[in-house]
Amino acid sequence: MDATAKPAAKKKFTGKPAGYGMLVIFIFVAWLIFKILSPSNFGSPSQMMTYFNAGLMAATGAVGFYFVMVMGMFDFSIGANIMLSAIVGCVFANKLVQSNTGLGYVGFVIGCIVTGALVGLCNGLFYVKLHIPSMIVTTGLALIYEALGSYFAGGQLQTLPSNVRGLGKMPGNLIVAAMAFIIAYILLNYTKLGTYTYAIGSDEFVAKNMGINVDLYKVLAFVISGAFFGIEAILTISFGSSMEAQTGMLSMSRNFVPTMGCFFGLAFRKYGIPLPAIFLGEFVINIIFYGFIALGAPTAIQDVITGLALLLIVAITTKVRKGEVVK
Amino acid sequence: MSDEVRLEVKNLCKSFGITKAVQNVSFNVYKGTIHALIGENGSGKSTLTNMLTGIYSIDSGEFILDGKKVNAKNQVEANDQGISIIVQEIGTLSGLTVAENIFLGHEQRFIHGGFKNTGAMNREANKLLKEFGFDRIKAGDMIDNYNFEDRKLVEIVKATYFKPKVLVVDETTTALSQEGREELYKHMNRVRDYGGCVIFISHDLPEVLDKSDRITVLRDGQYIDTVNSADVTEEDLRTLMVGREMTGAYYREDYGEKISDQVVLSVKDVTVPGIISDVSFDLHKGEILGFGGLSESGMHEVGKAIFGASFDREGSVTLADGTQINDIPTAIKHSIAYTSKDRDNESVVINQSIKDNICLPSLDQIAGKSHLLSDRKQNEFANKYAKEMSVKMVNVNQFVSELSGGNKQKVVVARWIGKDSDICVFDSPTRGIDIKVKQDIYQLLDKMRKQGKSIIMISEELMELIGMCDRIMIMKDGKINGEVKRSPELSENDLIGMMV
Amino acid sequence: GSSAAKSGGSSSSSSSGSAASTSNSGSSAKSGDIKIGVSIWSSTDVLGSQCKKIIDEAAKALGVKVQYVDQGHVSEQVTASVETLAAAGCQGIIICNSSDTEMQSAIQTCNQNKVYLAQFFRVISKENSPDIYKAATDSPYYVGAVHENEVENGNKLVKILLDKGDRDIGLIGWEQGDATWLGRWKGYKQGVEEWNKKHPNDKAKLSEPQYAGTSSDGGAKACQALLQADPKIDAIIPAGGGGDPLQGAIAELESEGKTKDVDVVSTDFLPDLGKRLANGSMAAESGGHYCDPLIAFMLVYNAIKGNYKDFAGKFNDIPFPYLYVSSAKDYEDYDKYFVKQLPYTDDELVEMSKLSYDDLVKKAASVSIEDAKSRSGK
Amino acid sequence: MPTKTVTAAETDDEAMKKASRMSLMRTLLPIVGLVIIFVIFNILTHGQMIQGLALTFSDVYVTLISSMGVFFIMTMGGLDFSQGSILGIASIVICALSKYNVALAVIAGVAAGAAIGLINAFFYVKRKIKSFIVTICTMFLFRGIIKYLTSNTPVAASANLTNLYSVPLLVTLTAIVLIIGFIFFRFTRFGTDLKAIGAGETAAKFAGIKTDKTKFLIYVLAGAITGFAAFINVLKVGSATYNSGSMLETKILIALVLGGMPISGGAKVNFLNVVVGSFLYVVLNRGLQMMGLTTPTQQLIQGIIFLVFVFIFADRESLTVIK
Ligand SMILES: Nc1ncnc2c1ncn2[C@@H]1O[C@H](COP(=O)(O)OP(=O)(O)OP(=O)(O)O)[C@@H](O)[C@H]1O
Ligand SMILES: Nc1ncnc2c1ncn2[C@@H]1O[C@H](COP(=O)(O)OP(=O)(O)OP(=O)(O)O)[C@@H](O)[C@H]1O
Ligand SMILES: [Mg+2]
Ligand SMILES: [Mg+2]
Repeated sequence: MDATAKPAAKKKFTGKPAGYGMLVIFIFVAWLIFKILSPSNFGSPSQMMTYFNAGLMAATGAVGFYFVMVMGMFDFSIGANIMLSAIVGCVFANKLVQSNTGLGYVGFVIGCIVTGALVGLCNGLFYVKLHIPSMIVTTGLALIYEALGSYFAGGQLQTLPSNVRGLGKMPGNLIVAAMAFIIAYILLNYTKLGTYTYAIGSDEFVAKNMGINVDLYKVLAFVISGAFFGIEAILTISFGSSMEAQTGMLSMSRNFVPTMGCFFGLAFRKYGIPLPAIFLGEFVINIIFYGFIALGAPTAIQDVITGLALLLIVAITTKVRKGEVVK
Repeated sequence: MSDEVRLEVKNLCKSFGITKAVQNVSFNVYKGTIHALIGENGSGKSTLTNMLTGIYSIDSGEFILDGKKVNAKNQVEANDQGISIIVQEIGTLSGLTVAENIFLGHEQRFIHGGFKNTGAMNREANKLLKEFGFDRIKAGDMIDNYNFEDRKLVEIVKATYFKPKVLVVDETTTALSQEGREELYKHMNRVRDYGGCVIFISHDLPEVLDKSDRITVLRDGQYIDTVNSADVTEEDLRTLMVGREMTGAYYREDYGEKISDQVVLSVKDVTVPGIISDVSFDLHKGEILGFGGLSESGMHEVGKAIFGASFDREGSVTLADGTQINDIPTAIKHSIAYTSKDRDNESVVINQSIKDNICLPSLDQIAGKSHLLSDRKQNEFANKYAKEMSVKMVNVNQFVSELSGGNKQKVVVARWIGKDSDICVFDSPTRGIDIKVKQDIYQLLDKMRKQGKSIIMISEELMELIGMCDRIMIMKDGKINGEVKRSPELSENDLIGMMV
Repeated sequence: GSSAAKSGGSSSSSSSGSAASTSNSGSSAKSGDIKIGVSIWSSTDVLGSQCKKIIDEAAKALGVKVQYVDQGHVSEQVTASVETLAAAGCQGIIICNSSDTEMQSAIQTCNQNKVYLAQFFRVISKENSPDIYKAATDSPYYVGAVHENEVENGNKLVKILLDKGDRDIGLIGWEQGDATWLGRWKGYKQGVEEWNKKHPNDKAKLSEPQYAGTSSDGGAKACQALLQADPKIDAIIPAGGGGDPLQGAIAELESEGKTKDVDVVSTDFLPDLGKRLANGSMAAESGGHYCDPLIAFMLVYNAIKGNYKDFAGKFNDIPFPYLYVSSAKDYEDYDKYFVKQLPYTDDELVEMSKLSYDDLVKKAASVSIEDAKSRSGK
Repeated sequence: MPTKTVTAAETDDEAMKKASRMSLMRTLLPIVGLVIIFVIFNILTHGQMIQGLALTFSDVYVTLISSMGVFFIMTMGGLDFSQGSILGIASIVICALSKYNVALAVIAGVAAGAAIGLINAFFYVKRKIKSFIVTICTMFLFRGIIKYLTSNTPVAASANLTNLYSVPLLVTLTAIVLIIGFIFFRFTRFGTDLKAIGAGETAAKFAGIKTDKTKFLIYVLAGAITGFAAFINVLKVGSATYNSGSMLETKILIALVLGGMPISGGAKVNFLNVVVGSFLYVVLNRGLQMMGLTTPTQQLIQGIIFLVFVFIFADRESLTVIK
């Protein structure tokens, strides 16, 4: 290795203030542009709240997925997981809601989270035991989860009973998202799991030599990620009220929004605020999205915006280091 | 130095497939000693210590520490049993804070009810850093904010804060600057002073003689002897290691030959911001020009700058015919060769075959007019130069990752001989290589010189510079601080004066 | 599973899976060798599995093998599905394509492999794709198209809203460029234009469509976006997409407390539609189209048997009516005769297969709740 | 870096021979797998697959061609998830221009693909963002543009173009592209350079390979190749809709991995990966569809077979760390 790797620590405007500063500027600039262009139907405080809410679902999944991404792994079964978890949760809710109203929520929430975690466990175990790259193993498993979802749903629209939909709107969704965020935050910063996550992401070999049970923590990361996608499933089906089984890899279209949220987290990791950046990043994208809607732009623009905004923000926050090998 | 045995190595064996890396090795390490472990490359030193620290499993035999059998499965368990290690490579993990690195695997004491008390951990780490005299390193900072040397200091803290009974230092010094080494020695002595022992692995025999109390010599995985440092000379050690007297010339033997007036390469006002500034010199035909200095003096960057591999380089590198060298392809096209100090990352494509590695810069030439390559043409080419360098291999399709360090170096040299380079920049050509292969390389350099090739040799080993070079430039703080001519009277001290 | 389906019992979740295996192995003496392929966007979503159920039932009744390929309306997969089915030895194929141009390749494949082809839910547009229309007309294997008049459907739905006094209508489509959606959209626009011409002082307005995909959260988000951009919206049309977008849109309106202020019409049926029509969260719905592939199936079946002939030089365009439901009472009947049970019994299906071409067309045109009710009464 | 004895090299002789036998096995195994799977499906479908060979393999052209571009990218250790969107955009361009002139349309399609490749290359090479992130973003971005362009109606190709359709033409075009690709990869320095970059980029640079330039060009090239695949796609399909090409990237990834391609690229890739993988993918997919199973069952089996195949075929030994 080269001893001339990096010059000694230098102090500059870095760390949390810089990160938050940058995000607040993104939010403000996005808001300002559309407020000027479309003052009448954009950007009031209550509307801003709506925009923020719109990003909550994906952000919630993304904070869990962050553990997997930091370790350098990937997951193509996100969409299938959300779909399957939502369907199972919904089936539970429908079964239990008849007997007792309170149990509807319990069955629903537990159904979603446990299914999500089980899917994660499955991902993790297959990945670790078969020694196949995670990207590949989860693609194969996504096909299987889709099939399972389809068997479960049996060609019927899985509709959440109307008295179990409180988590789809304010303040229910905010509470769920906040709890998810806090749990992820604690796991990342206040348990050894967080340290090990970064350790494994940094160098698996060294981590192993340090006595970290790398396989165990990788599986754990998948379980956590899966459970958080279970939470995303709760928010998603509560918001939309129903879920349909998709096959033919169609569920993969749900993969990308949480993945992109995670990219935000990775980009702002160096400022020490990966998890808040996921939420605020999704917020920025939604501001821009609703801004265009307010201007009367076609919805097709949504994907364009998401892709472009993310690409630019990642480009802005990535420092080009000469000679660095990027794959 | 006491007579109390701290660590007993008993009948230790370890094989990798058919390679018997360690065969029935037994010796004792005494309380309060620095115990050096020496031997040629591949003699089994690292394998032995890796078994001690749980990185490798033990085939048979045992380590007995203070009467108790050591059975660690990883470094953390080893730590718990009183053993720690500082390795040559980076042993800290980026993305973690300094404190997290120090306590990696030992977080438990800061965890209450499942929650990690980061504040307490940082305070504890800061306290340790202060005790060790590394105040400028802050526990809460990301380790990434620190350079290689500082990260090594963090490793010293990590490995010794809990007062281990046995500390292993495996070839760490070659990667450190003089100051870094001094720090390390200080803490090795500290371990000795509180009654622990240090197993010290190094290829630098003067260093071994100077720092250690006792020395165990391994050869081909077998135990040869254990001696007291006070009783032996460097020559004795060398003989023990190689198992025979070294014959033939080691360095080149001529003195007083006149350097040609013909300048083949002229370096003018080369500056690489933050690393070197205003370096100017001429390279003559048929000369070996040495560059010496401390690791961080910028001398390694000089090689890169000539090869067109530096970023943000200013100034000019010009060939005799006026060609400017600004990038690697141009350098190669104009017959400049370069071997990096960072062999595995920059010199060889480690996960590729010997054939590809040798052929890479010469592909156009091998393809010829048709621009088509064939396995036959490439095999012929690779075989020719691999044989010329007597690379030890099964065939040229073997992956370089499976070669020993010395053979990797031979592959790199074979590549450039194949390219018939006239100007060769060798950065640390003998780094981590044992005496036998070193001798081969010195003979080769001498031969090339005689053929009229010009060589720049960058090295941290002053003896080889003195032994091989027509002229030596000493670098300090990114500048050329002095120049000496070849002479039999030249001593290391003459050069060290200019370095520090 | 098969007995449940036969007896018209509840659409239990396992029936779709096992019905297929039954139909594959089911062998009737007279037509055991007939194999009909179904190229469908999805045989597992709500509308798709309804279609599958009725086709499986007909196949069982007639002793025909059916084989499904799901193509997700991805153009290249649509054309590939026809090839797969032809390669698998189907003598006839019914297809729900996503754009006219895919039919060019489909017709070509079928001509080359002598496989009969009928469209369902879709028809090649004579105006927009004259070449393809001609290819279909010329083809001796292109049997025809059974389809709803989407433009008319759109027009009707928008009229219902305008008559209820709604003037600011938000549109939710499912995917850009989908043929069915484009047809309905055209109808909505037509309806509004006609109205505006007649009532220059009381003009109505149609929003730019928001696209929801086929998920309920997509529907909710699209609805939210419409409400955000124009809070004065008084009606919303989730145009389709299998029911989920509609579900989502309604859920969003409920959570915004706008159920009373915003009328909703759509072309997908919801399980709790009756309740919704009663409480006003839905204004009207059109549907029942899942029987449409049955007619296409019958066409192809008869073509294979040689009962219907001479397709070259002809374009059989078979319109299929939508069922409209705009009151709780309407829905009750619909639920009874189209949801709880299939509208045709096995015997009726066998009978249907024996109809002449013209009678089949008439049969198709006559699908209605009343019809099913009266037959069921017998 | 563990450093070891010189003498040990000689004793490693046998082990090396065994290793090279193993690597030959690795190359041949997918081919054997392909043959076995093909035979099995022919038995299960009562020979229908082989009877309708042209139909069975009608899907393979686009997969083969576009996989080749991604194969180059993956050889140098990159990834590309924007292939589906490239196919979509290029298909739209080709359809739209086919009214005027077929040759122009094809050239423009290839150029459109190359242009997207260029954008990928810019952010990846010049801005040093992971290829994975860049291409997921551009996939999204261009899918949006495709949807926008097809909002009102799918873009149909003119008869000029679709009339050209014939199986021999597709076979010929695909074969030409593949043979050119193969020759360049196997018999010029192009292939060696790519493998070297994949195996160790820094070292490749120090051996005189213009790594950045090569990486840049390969992304553009892969875009252009998929642009050409779009021509084949349009020939077959006749139009471009909002979801033309969607999931192509996943298909390609699955195909290449089935073909035994190590996902991190490097020295052990083999051009055969492209061919065997694409055929395996198509046979598997079509075979299951032809067996007439229900969709979920089909998919369940597909998932399991896929995992089993990868487990057997994937070269995991060269991967020290599997991510
Ligand atoms: N992981 C391994 N797999 C196979 N063989 C190994 C492995 N590690 C070491 N060896 C073999 O064991 C022998 C001893 O190697 P070891 O690394 O212990 O030598 P060393 O004395 O530390 O050498 P150096 O001075 O170069 O560090 C070598 O010949 C090498 O071939
Ligand atoms: N990980 C490994 N797996 C298999 N064989 C290995 C491994 N590491 C080393 N070897 C074998 O061990 C032998 C010695 O390797 P090693 O690195 O110890 O040599 P070395 O003594 O350092 O060489 P040199 O003296 O030239 O520097 C090599 O021939 C190599 O084939
Ligand atoms: Mg060693
Ligand atoms: Mg060595």
